[in-house]
Amino acid sequence: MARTTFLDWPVIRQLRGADPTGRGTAVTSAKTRSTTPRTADADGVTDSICPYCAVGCGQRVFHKDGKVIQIEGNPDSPVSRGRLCPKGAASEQLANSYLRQTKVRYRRPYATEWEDLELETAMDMIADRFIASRRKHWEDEDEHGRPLKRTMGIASLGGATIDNEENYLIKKFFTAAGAIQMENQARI
Amino acid sequence: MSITEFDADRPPELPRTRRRGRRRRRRDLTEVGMGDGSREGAVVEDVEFERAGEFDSYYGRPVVKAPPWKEPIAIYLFLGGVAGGSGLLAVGAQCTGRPLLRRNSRLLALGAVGAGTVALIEDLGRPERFLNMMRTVKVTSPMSVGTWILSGFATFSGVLGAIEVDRMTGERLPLGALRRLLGGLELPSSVGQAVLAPLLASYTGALLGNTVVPTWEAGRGHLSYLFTSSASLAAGGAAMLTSPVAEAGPARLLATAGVVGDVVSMHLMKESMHPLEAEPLQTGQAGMLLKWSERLAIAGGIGTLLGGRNRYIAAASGAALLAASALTRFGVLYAGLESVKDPRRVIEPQQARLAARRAAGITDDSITTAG
Amino acid sequence: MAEAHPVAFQWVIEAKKRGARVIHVDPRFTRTSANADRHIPIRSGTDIVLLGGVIRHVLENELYFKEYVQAYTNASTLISEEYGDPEDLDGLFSGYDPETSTYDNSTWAYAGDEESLARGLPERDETLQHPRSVLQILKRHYARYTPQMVQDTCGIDPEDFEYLATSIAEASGREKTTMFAYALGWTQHQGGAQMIRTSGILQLLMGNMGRPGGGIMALRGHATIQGSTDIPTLYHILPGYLPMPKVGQDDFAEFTRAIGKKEQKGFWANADIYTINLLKAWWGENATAENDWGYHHLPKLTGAHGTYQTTMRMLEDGVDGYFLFGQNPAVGSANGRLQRLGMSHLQWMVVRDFYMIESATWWRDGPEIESGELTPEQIATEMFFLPAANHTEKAGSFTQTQRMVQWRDQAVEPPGDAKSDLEFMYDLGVRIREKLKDSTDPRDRAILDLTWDYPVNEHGEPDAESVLAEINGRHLEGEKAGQPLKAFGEMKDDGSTIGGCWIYAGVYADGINQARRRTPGQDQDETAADWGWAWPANRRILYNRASADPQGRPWSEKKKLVWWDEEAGRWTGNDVPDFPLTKRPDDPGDPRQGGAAALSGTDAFIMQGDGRGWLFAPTGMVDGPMPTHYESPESNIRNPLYLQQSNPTRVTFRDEDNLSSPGAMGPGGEVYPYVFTTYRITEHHTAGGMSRFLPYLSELQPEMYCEVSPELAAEVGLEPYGWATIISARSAIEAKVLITERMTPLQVGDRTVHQIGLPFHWGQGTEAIISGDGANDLIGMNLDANTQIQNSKNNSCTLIPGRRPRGPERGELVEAYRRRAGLIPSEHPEVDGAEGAPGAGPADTSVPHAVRGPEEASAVPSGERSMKEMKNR
Amino acid sequence: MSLLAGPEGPAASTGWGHDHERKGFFTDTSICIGCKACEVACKEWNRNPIDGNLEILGSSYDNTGELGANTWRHVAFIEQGQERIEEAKESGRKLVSLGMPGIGPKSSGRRGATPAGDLSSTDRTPPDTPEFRWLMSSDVCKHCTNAGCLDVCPTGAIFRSEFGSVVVQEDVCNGCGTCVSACPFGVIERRDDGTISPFAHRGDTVDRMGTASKCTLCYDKMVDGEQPACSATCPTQSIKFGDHPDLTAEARQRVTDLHERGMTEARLYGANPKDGVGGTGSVFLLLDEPEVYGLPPDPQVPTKSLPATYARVGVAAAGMIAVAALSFLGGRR
Repeated sequence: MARTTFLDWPVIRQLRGADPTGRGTAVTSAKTRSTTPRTADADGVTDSICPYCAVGCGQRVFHKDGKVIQIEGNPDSPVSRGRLCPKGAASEQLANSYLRQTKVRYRRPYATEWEDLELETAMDMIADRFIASRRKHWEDEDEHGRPLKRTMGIASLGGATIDNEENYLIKKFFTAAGAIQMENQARI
Repeated sequence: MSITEFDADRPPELPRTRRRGRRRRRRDLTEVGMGDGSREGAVVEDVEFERAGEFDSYYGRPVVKAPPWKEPIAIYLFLGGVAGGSGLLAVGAQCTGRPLLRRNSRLLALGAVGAGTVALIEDLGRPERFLNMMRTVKVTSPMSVGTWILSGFATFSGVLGAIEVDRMTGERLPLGALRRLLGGLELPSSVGQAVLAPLLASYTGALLGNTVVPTWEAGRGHLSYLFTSSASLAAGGAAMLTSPVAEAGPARLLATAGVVGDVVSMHLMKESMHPLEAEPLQTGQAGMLLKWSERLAIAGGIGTLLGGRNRYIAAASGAALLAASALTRFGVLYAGLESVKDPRRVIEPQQARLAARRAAGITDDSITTAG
Repeated sequence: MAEAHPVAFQWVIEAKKRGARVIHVDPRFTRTSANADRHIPIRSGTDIVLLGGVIRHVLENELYFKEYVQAYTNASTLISEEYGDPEDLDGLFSGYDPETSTYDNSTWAYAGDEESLARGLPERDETLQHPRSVLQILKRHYARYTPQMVQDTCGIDPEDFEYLATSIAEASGREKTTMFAYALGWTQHQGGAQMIRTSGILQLLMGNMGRPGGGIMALRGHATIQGSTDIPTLYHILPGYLPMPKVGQDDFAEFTRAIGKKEQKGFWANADIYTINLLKAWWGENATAENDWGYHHLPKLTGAHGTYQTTMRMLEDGVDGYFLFGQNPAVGSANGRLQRLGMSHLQWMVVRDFYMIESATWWRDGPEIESGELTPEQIATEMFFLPAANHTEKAGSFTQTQRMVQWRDQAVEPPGDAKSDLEFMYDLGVRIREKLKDSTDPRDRAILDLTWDYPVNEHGEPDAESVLAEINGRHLEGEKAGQPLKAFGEMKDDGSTIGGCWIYAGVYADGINQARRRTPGQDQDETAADWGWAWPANRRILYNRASADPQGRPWSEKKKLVWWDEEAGRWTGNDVPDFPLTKRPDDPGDPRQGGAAALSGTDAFIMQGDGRGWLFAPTGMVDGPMPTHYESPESNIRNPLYLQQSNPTRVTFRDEDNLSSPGAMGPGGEVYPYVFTTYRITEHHTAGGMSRFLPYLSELQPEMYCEVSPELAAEVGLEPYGWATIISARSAIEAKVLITERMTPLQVGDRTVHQIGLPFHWGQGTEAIISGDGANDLIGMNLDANTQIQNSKNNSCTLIPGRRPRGPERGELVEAYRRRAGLIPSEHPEVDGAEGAPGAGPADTSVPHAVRGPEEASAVPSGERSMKEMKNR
Repeated sequence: MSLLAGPEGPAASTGWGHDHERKGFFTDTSICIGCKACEVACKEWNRNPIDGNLEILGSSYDNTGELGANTWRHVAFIEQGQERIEEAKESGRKLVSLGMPGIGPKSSGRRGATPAGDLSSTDRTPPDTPEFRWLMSSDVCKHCTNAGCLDVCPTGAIFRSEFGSVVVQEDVCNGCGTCVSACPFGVIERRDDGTISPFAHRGDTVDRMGTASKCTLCYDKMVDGEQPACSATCPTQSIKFGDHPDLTAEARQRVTDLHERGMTEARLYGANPKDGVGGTGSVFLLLDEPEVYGLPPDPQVPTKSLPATYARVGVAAAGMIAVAALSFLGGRR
């Protein structure tokens, strides 16, 4: 961008140019003349799918410096043809809302507040509790001696908002662990 | 109010009015379409409507928006008028050899234009960008045109004011070689001031008139007259207040003429308006201010005519006139801001003018078309 | 549809511009109605009468698609002589056991000898005149579903009915098709599965199944709710709609034969292969023919173990730990109060979400804390909140509502501690396996023998594509060893192949992630077969053999999709044919063989044991082979058709917090005189976990509201945009009042029925940008016996002006109304259960809180069509 | 030098060549489903803060209320009964039957009133008038051919872009607010603390503070050949973006189609270059009188009467000089 000179003064441009009334070319600022979309300097665009309902609209995710900076419809999608509903259009905020939680939170029994916890510790604690609850509520057989091989001490809910692969691993592991009480929104 | 038997036992509901400034008002079904767009609850009572209660608007919400102008703008309008009028008095005084009137008027002009400019800047959303006003010259923008008038007038007033201050201090200002230059500039500045002064007083009529604010828009044809009249009486009043009666004769005449012009143009303006457009000038806070403005103007005018040669009566009358002018500006500003709140003031006059054009055989200029 | 699936609605608008007629049947006038040709307001819960009326209309006036019905449905099939219809048994089908409130469906069977039945060849009368033929039974069954009955039951005037019935009849046939789109407005009833069945019958009669522009569209509400049913995080099924084994099913062969026998027609004959491939995928080398492929590792069901049964179990301290994966039951599940109280009985709970949802904070700011009933100091539940990665922060696939699997690439790394559920589950599994590695306890074998070795990246994130590859399956032996399966037809029963979900076989064909295909729609025909991948076999319309006539020719040029190409000797068309590719239309089928070979050239419904679309369902539904109308348990209207008021198989739970109004069956019903129905709105998503934390969405619908008609508002004295308190037998909530003509009072007999609309997106808490009372707190845990899904759409309440009381008085208000309705005796309000309260629904006294009713459903939840398991007795 | 845009179009008369066809919106409210995706997509792209109190506003499903500093797309919701619908059909029919072909005036006086010499077709009660309807309409800046805001802007902050749109340069505007009062549609507004919800981006700084703000037709997307966020996201393409001549042609065809189907309530808003703002860049297909949607029935750009207004300024100034001169002449005696 050249340094601003007297000739850039819009009044002069009004007098010299094709816009004597000062309502167009004469009054643009340098910033305006160099306007680019804010996605222009994105590090990349990733194809994605809207996470809300089951229509499965195509999304394009623009990201920069490891952060999502814009999400818009993918015109290539034969399902949605680039269009999004208000929720889909708000997906960027879903990722970047100021209320987004990024730290593990832990609440001890009978405590009145949350406290911080290392993810590593939390995972270990959960694994311990999983094993203990599984044992405690294990049912080898029913009252007629028929095999049950299950635990009723652990339950889960959710799956409709996460991925097929994630559901698969949950189903696989929970079933192997005998934790049959797993459910998702399809039942609700 | 909806009440349950448990209402008494629960804490009062905390209003969630954390939003500062503009507040949206909830309306209920009975209000919907009533068109009472006021947020403070001003009621339009004396206007009859064919189908009251079924007036078409979007939930009574305003169609147009009021500019974000607050009191400083009224102060600016007032001071600009005082400055313009004083500038004219100063020129006249210079030509007719009234040194005190000249000096006081020049200083008044400078002071008023300076303070007015401060008020104007104060009202900007981004005051630090005030100088952007000088980026362009736009004839389509009364604000732009006015800015150039204002800056020109302020420059001349500055020169003349400096000369007067220098004279008052017995040429003791450390001006050096500039003093000669200043002296040489006195005549051209005086001429410039004479040319720009009335424009400074009257362009504000276009500033307000060249809007879609219903009451101002409807007053387009009269606001300049009203404002020059108001400026005249204010400047006359200011001179009567500050200058000896002996030299203030022209000021008294100017003030008297201003009072007549003010009262007449205000009435003509109201009469030319659709009743809905005139109404904000007559009711509510603005109506009250304008009523007092008229009273003070007439009182000041009578005082000027009858007792203008008495120093005390002159001063009192001058003060009354200044107050009247200020009230006029506040009143007109408030009336305009009020007038946007009720969408009827926009829609009804527009419907009427559309119908009138159609009746006159002009049928091709509607924004709504069948194809 | 415009409300909850706006982007899908673009196709409706498009169709409308081309001349399609759009009719919207809904208790409320919604954004969908605003863009429909006509909105028909209906009394919630009476859809079977409306659709039954249309069925009667098309049968009586011979408007059904005769050739289609003749060839592709079981209209000609004769039913057992023992079958008794509700028309003769006053609302009950034959086989009802009042002791258990269940049906023995043996009397609903096809007529014929056992051998022929097993091979899908029941007795038939091709003239359709036999009194025991399905068509004649259907005719008799719906004979009383007249326009007058529709008016007296649904509150729909005959002119509207005529318009609807005529529109459907005129827009069906060779040249045209009619489509039904539904969502939870059908599912969430006690009897909801049968509502969807009714539309299935109608669509079969009109020849609208398997054809372009036809069908029944389940508009599902979560990104992969379809996928989470296919690859289920559900208690009752295994991947690919294979059932979970039940107690006593200890013989592997018997288990798979119960799903599908080798000699039966159609593709369920290979159920054993699908099961072996699944088990082999899970237990790898440890799954062998000798140990029945690890079958005995599988836990066994003893009844329904749905989310509501689990809630009741929590309340009895029978559950220690609870995982939430992106779900907010404190707001989103029925009877929110019991949900939260259930959580307070847990030992520990893991919440995985983006935001501090109400299910994570109920212990500090939930309604029970507000009321003073509970304090954090009393609650022992240990809470873990683990931040989750969102859809841009992980790669994976969603299966959308039309069974299309679409892959998402990862855009960025998740922030802070946020992790994908894939990494969470994998990591948890690794840790548990590590902790158990020295265990000799046989019960730990199933965990330790599991294949659990997915490649991870430098962040510890498992490779989602490797999981997808396992789901797809691969060859283990032979020259193709290591290669992904191309189709489920490649699956073997000898352990030489694996496949985690047989219907997904092919999604990773040729080692290519088919779900990631993104050929732009504009570069393809309207089938867009090269975008994503639809199960099964990338087929976009199921049963599309029916888009051609019995001879294999398209029904019409306009509606052609799949047809027989005589020259090539194969089926071809614009979609992947849903039929054995080279089976001629005139192939009689070989009944001596099972499976695909047994199908005749016109057996278009290839998953059914008789190859036909089922007008009459001899199995699969626990509450009757044909839909019949029952009133909702809380309804204040007597069933106009039968003495039997409500669905006799309905499931409920006995709890003082799960009481029901007796409705028309007791004097107390009038205490709750209005109907309320819950729904979504465009601006929010389910329980609000993904919308109430976003400023842009919160602003658009900031407050909980109820929608009432001007008439009801006048009756109750409500002020526009003021407050109202809605009281059901379960709870009381407050909402802003939207008085609108979009709600229509309906005249049903001599009664005016007022319906109240309640969006269910709000919940009480302090973390979200907007909060409000939750509509689900008003709803009881009363379930459909087929699906174990709760009735959210038709419940009773009363309505008073003003806000609800705070503190303990909220509960007292609810109690006061319960007492008035006789749900609890006035002398001791703390009575356990609703003893003697009429209409509270059947309850099993022997097992407190246990579900009463049949074993869990075989039908797929949410009314999924078609992939039913076959249970030929 | 004309105060208003000439016939060659607004872009040409502001110094741009003819490189770009004038761009605009055609908002067909007959297929709007009121989903508000346009509002969200607009705010998301432009990073506009929310401006509500997070309270139900009391206008059906509309809780953003109106266009303003932060809401550049606004969806109106109007619930109407049968009588009202018939009146709308009637007033739409009159638009066809009265006035010049294609472009006619709206009906006279109060709606429902039968003007003298009613030329409307004989069938006055169409058989298919529904009992109720729910109108939805996404409003936006009109990008007028003769734009009041642009004309009165003293700083040159508002300019006519090469696409014919009217755009505020945030870096130039000093927030004088004059434009706000010159918009006949009540679109532009100054973004102040008072217009922003306290629930907006917590901790974030808000752009455009203290300056006038409104729809830019996504100028920053258009320079890259992309379409605005709202039209891109609109599920049913109720909002269409494109070349202005094409859009108006399409709009006219759509009205004709709807009239043929008996929807005589359909009419265009802003498609007439002879109207008070010279036609708008954003053309709307409405199903009732404009005021029902909160639109002015006869907007006029103030600039149109500015010469007359200036004349008044001159006369008043001259008069003031004259009076002052006379005062001094009189004061001499």
